[in-house]
Amino acid sequence: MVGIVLVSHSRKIVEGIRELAAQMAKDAPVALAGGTEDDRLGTDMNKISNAVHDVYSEDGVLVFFDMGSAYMNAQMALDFLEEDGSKVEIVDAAFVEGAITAIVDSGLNKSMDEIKADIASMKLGKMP
Amino acid sequence: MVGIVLVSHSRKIVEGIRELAAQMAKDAPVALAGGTEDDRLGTDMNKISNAVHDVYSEDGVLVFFDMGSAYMNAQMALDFLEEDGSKVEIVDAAFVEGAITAIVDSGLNKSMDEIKADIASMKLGKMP
Amino acid sequence: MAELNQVIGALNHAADIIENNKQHLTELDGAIGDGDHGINMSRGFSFVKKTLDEGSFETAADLFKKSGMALVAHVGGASGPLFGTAFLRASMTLKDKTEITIEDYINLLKASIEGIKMRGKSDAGEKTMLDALIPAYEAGEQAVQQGKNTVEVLQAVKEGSEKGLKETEKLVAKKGRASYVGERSIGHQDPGAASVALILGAIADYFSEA
Amino acid sequence: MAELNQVIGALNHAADIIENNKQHLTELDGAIGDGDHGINMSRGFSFVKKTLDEGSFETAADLFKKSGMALVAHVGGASGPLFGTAFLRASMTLKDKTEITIEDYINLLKASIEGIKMRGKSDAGEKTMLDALIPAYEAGEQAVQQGKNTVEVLQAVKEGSEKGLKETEKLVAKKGRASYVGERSIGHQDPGAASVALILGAIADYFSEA
Ligand SMILES: Nc1ncnc2c1ncn2[C@@H]1O[C@H](COP(=O)(O)OP(=O)(O)O)[C@@H](O)[C@H]1O
Ligand SMILES: Nc1ncnc2c1ncn2[C@@H]1O[C@H](COP(=O)(O)OP(=O)(O)O)[C@@H](O)[C@H]1O
Ligand SMILES: [Mg+2]
Ligand SMILES: [Mg+2]
Ligand SMILES: [Mg+2]
Ligand SMILES: [Mg+2]
Repeated sequence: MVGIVLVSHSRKIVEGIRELAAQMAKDAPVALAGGTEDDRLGTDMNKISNAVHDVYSEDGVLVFFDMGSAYMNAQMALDFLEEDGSKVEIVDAAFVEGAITAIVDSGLNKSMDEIKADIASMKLGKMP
Repeated sequence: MVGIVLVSHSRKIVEGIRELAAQMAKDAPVALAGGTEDDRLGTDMNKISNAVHDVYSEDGVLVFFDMGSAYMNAQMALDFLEEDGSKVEIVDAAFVEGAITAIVDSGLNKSMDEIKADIASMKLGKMP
Repeated sequence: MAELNQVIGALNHAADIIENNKQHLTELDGAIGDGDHGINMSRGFSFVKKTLDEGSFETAADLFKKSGMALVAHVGGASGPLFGTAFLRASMTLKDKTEITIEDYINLLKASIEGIKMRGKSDAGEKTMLDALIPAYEAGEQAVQQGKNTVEVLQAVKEGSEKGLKETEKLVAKKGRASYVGERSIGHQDPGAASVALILGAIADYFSEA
Repeated sequence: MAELNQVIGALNHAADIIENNKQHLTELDGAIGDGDHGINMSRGFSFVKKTLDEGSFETAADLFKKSGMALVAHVGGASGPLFGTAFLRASMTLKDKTEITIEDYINLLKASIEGIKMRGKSDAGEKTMLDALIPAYEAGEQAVQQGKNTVEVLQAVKEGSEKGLKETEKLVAKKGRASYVGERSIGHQDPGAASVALILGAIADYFSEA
């Protein structure tokens, strides 16, 4: 199953998304990277690397982010990844809506490409 | 200032969004309607009505929602509103991204129309 | 067909049937949705019961309106605004009547369908409650045309809803949570349609046994 | 210009200056961003200090790399990956050197600029740290061309960054959090640019006083 990583400045937001999606997809591998190391609002490269690590498999990983620095820290995390980076992708998609669709899709055993097709219409131009 | 109402199945998600946006716009009027009456995942018409009531002014109110039943309950709330419904609008926008932009805009004293223009590119076709 | 106290009795019976099937409805929703439909309906109808118990009603319209508001206010999921709107639309067809005829009942089903379509921006064939309600209405309407008696018409409505419910197994969900799983919803009954069948079945049974 | 222990001294001094200006940086960010830049930088540079204190470094490259990783790992905001990438790119220009010349310093600034542009998908004139760093680099480069001595070049770099910082007041923010307030950012200095000016100023002061 495709792993889903949720990166947000806010721990609450990613916990909420996971809770919501879990109602529809209990088994999908979801990992959270919300807030900074010292639990302020912000993002943390190491939390992101760990999250990718937690849900990594040959099926790939999709990384969703809320805004700005979350994207840069996700990129840094990917630059320093132990795992095969070609299977890990940061996606440009509405955060809540895209993540929920992707989590449900992953739970249905859809492939990376199928999931990306399902969220293609939710692009926001977040990756400058 | 334009009031912003955040309707989500999850209380955590709307609390997180408010927290994030508050860093950039302390004074914007934001009201939350997250979760059901009995604090399950879901939405509640009365919470939405109360939220609109809390941030209502002549400047108008924009209502953001996460998905599905949140929209239907927001519509019901508007149908039964005490306030002038013509000034209250439910918007089709990416939830986190749209709400943060709108809250910052409201804090900058932008009008309903200006805010709607700023989030026009974040439509997802959520209102069928 | 029914005076106000019988309408109250029928709705109370429907509420009990929903309560008895809470687990089943939740399981149906767990398979293709978010697994809360039983909880939502049980909670909503417990407030309908409370409303019926505590209120006094001058007209059938009043009774349906207050019951609808109870559903809208307390369900917490899509079925709240949808069943709520159905009851409110039903209420509007009844005006100041204090008795309901079988024709009124059929009319009220029709108005409910319109209300749900409007609120849910949905239509037949999308694997929703409408797919039980529409065939129920059509069967009832036909039975009236054929000059059947009240109990027979109510039975036709019940059977129409059950047939519709069964047919939802073949449909792909296009609306609501179940639309997230799309094709994977095939083979499962729609939970909202199951609730419709339970409610219309309970009403038929109430008047048949009376 | 500097052996490794002097590089360590200069970076420690920069960290202290950042710490002393924590409140000021946070206020700048509060006006046009999310009000955490001082906290972010203070936290990041406290880990740089820790790294410098606890580590032993064979080369200048090693020193900059570990400092950069400290920033990347502990800042928590956009300035983490951005300053972190700047340090990592600087590290790559230094290779196995154990001493840094003034030309190395100018080269390292240039590489930092490229790193930030790449990481931030940003460029001059967007009201970011680049708008202090680019003029700092240009002033230093020019001073080297003019055959100025080390202290003079460092001073030129410092003044370039301060001039750039001052100029950010006129700019509209196009990147990062401040882009949310757009036009309203005019009249305010960019917090990231202020950090750049503090760091480059601290380095110049360290070697002038030495
Ligand atoms: N747009 C719609 N139109 C008609 N019926 C709908 C619509 N959306 C959902 N439903 C019905 O609601 C049922 C789900 O209700 P429930 O589980 O209580 O709400 P939720 O989906 O919000 O959790 C579905 O089985 C379906 O019959
Ligand atoms: N894309 C970017 N390119 C270059 N610099 C940027 C970019 N985004 C933000 N910055 C810089 O980062 C600074 C803000 O840093 P900080 O407050 O620590 O992070 P955050 O914005 O995540 O809270 C800005 O003042 C700006 O100088
Ligand atoms: Mg449900
Ligand atoms: Mg639900
Ligand atoms: Mg900041
Ligand atoms: Mg920040």
